[in-house]
Amino acid sequence: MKNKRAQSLEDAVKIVKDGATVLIGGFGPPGVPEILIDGICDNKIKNLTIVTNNAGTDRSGVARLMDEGCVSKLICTFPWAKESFVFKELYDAGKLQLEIVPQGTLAERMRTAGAGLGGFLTPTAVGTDLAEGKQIHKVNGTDYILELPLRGDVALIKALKADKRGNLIYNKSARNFNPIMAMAADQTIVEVSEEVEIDELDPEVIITPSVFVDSYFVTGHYEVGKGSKQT
Amino acid sequence: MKNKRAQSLEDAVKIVKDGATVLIGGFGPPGVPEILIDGICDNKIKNLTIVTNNAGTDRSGVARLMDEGCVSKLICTFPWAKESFVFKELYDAGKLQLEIVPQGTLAERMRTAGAGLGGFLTPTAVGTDLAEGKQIHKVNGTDYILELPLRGDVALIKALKADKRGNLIYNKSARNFNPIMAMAADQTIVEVSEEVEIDELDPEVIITPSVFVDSYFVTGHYEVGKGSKQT
Amino acid sequence: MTDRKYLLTREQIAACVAKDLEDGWLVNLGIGMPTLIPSYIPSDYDIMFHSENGVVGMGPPPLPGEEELDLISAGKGLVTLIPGGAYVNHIDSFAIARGGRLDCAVLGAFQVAANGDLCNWRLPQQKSGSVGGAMDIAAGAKRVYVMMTHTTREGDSKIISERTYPLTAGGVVSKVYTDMAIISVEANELILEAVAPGITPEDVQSATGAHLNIENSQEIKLNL
Amino acid sequence: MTDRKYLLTREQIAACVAKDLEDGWLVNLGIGMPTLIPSYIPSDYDIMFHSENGVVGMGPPPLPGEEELDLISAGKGLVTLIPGGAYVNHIDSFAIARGGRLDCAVLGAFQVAANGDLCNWRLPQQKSGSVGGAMDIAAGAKRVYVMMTHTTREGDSKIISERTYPLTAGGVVSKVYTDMAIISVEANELILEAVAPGITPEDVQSATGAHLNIENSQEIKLNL
Repeated sequence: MKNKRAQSLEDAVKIVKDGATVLIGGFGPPGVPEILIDGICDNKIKNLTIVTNNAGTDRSGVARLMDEGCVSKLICTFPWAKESFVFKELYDAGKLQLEIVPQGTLAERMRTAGAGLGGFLTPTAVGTDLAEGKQIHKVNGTDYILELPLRGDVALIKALKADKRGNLIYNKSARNFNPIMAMAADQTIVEVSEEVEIDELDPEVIITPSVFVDSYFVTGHYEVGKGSKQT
Repeated sequence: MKNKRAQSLEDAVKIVKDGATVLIGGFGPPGVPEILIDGICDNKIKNLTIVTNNAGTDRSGVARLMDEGCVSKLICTFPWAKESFVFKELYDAGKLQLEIVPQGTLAERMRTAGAGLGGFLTPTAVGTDLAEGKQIHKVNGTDYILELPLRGDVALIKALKADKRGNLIYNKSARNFNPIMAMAADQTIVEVSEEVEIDELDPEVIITPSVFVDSYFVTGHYEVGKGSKQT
Repeated sequence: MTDRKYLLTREQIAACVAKDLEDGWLVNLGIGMPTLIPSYIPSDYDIMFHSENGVVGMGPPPLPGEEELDLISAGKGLVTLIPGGAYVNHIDSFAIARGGRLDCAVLGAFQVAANGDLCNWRLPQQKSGSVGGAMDIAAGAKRVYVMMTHTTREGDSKIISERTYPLTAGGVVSKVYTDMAIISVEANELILEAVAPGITPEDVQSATGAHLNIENSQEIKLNL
Repeated sequence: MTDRKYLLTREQIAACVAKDLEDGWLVNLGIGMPTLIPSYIPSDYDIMFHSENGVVGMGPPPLPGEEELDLISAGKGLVTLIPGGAYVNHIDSFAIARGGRLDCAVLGAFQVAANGDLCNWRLPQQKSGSVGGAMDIAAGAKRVYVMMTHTTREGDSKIISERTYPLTAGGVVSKVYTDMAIISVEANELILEAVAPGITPEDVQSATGAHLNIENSQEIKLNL
């Protein structure tokens, strides 16, 4: 059996190269693979296109990645939040490209890529600025936007546990985009707190089957993003 | 809290009316809600369009439904199997319309309906007889077929357990189409062997959340389809 | 401008919305003002709250000592899960939102037009906005209720004949709850359903940038 | 027609395919002949089998007394789950199949054309066919290997210049394993890789309805 466990953080993130499109899990702090992100920062990777829901919290996680100059473009749903001040500084200074995608459409575009489909028709955003330049198709008298697949070179995701084959389970609302992104990239790297034996995860409760996981890095402890609030 | 538990089999299936489009879970015998189907047979419902993977096994389940003259059209993926002799008799006698859909496309068409989308582009069946009459769209130089949503008036599905809110878990490969069909119909009726208290299913392992379940009928025992083979 | 002392508080508006949510509904609450609603739901009602980040059956904030940092709302505050709730991934969460499973979504807004157009994701002077799940939820919910102040801080009406702000979803709003009134959006007109105590239907009309049918308006009954 | 005593058995063909499956692959096996393959995989290899009905990590048939009626293969026989296997729904199962996660699919066929066209779901004289997951799997797998007899019972070649049967997926087959030979489908030609013992490359060419490049063909080494 292939050993998917990365021997070091450096080892885990070394396939992330300059210019890559990187899907990063999380919604707010839960589910953001902050340790993997730190590894990329340490490698001084440049010119990444990052696909993730938020634009970072405080100066950690995705915010750190931008702060250290690793990111040239951000594809996200909700960039303007108080805690995303690093993004705001860079965007206002013209140092970051931004593409806003509705949240359901963002998730569906990645799933479409993962499922080998060519696109989908959605009622979301019809008639809005976010439909500009997109094809409209009428089905049974209703207008839909044709949305195209969004694939990553790499997905960085966070899970609660991995078994030694690479099957994953998640924790509460930290699940969010992670299982979808796992399907939608050429290489999926997972940050997990714990590795368990191959029989310890019930096959009925596995959320991400091992076939979507290329490697995982075991942190030894589960930590929610440093930006988590208690309110 | 709404009580979704049907008080009788008759009560469970009474919303299935003549002429309805009915999604029926299962792949081979596992996951076929045979008891709900028996209830529909007993009600002498006519003219149903049935969407299900197989064309019935022996004379039970979907085969019984056809045998009793309840079905006018079958949408499925794999009708020609030895055990589907009831279907063959009726089809050869011109008593049944048939629409063949590739299996991944069938699943995806139902999910598309459940997800409120208008269609999807698939590479499956491009250039084949099953693409006849369908629109072709080119995306990045590749041809895809535009497939449209497939929605049921009713979904009849089978699960292992329901909690009192209607959350579901399944058993092994009896999961198959059931969670997808649960999302894709105006009314979803579930056949379950056991009802458990509202706290007994871990929220991390629920496969179908209660919001997709309209009612469930508790059989008191879990039985795989009568057509199951031991080989 | 109307005397501010007669305007409803945010809590009073929330209570008005809560009164119109029906037992058994699945409801999505937008960030901001709508998050006040759960406190005003009758305790014998079973209303489930959906949070776009994959929480089906979102409960109130945790008690001290019971915080779970991985369980948050769309607004990123810590929450709980009710008994019988479930976690889903983003695809299934938006299948719920887009697929017509939400009986109601209560959202904030910058503008609502007489035809039900909703504008709540970007101000015209901004280079960009934060759409989040608003466009999906607004397009997919069975009913979209809006909860907002009746006018901007500058006194401009947020309810107008035709929208001037960037669109979130077209023709989706069916009811608007403001600090002055409750207004239904019908196919051909805006109906003034009820007005805050101390405010007249004419006051509401004059603070509104679209024609209102004020014939049958009631006074809002406040219990708080 | 070739002397039948030199034709490979179904088991021998299965052993030939098994030899070409690589350690670590995720493989989908079609119903019929391909289900013989797992017995010939080296025991120290980790090859996972995917079954379209939502089984990731399908294992061999159960031991007597350990049958689970709810755990079946695509061919509807009872199977088991290997340690570290998982159950998924039909959407995720076909995301695996269509999304390029299958390193290889081994399918039966009625015809394979020189350009890699696969025909395996319906005979031309039939009013209808049983497609199952074949079109999705054939369109999505990284490699499609075909396992079949070289000719029909009537002696017609199943490998031909241009298909005459209804198409399953266009240009997808990369390798064909028959009871006479192993043939690779390259961009511009069919390459005869190996022939069964006792059969000559010329025998294979004469039983084949398309031109073969027979220059470098080997003899198949059989261990059984």
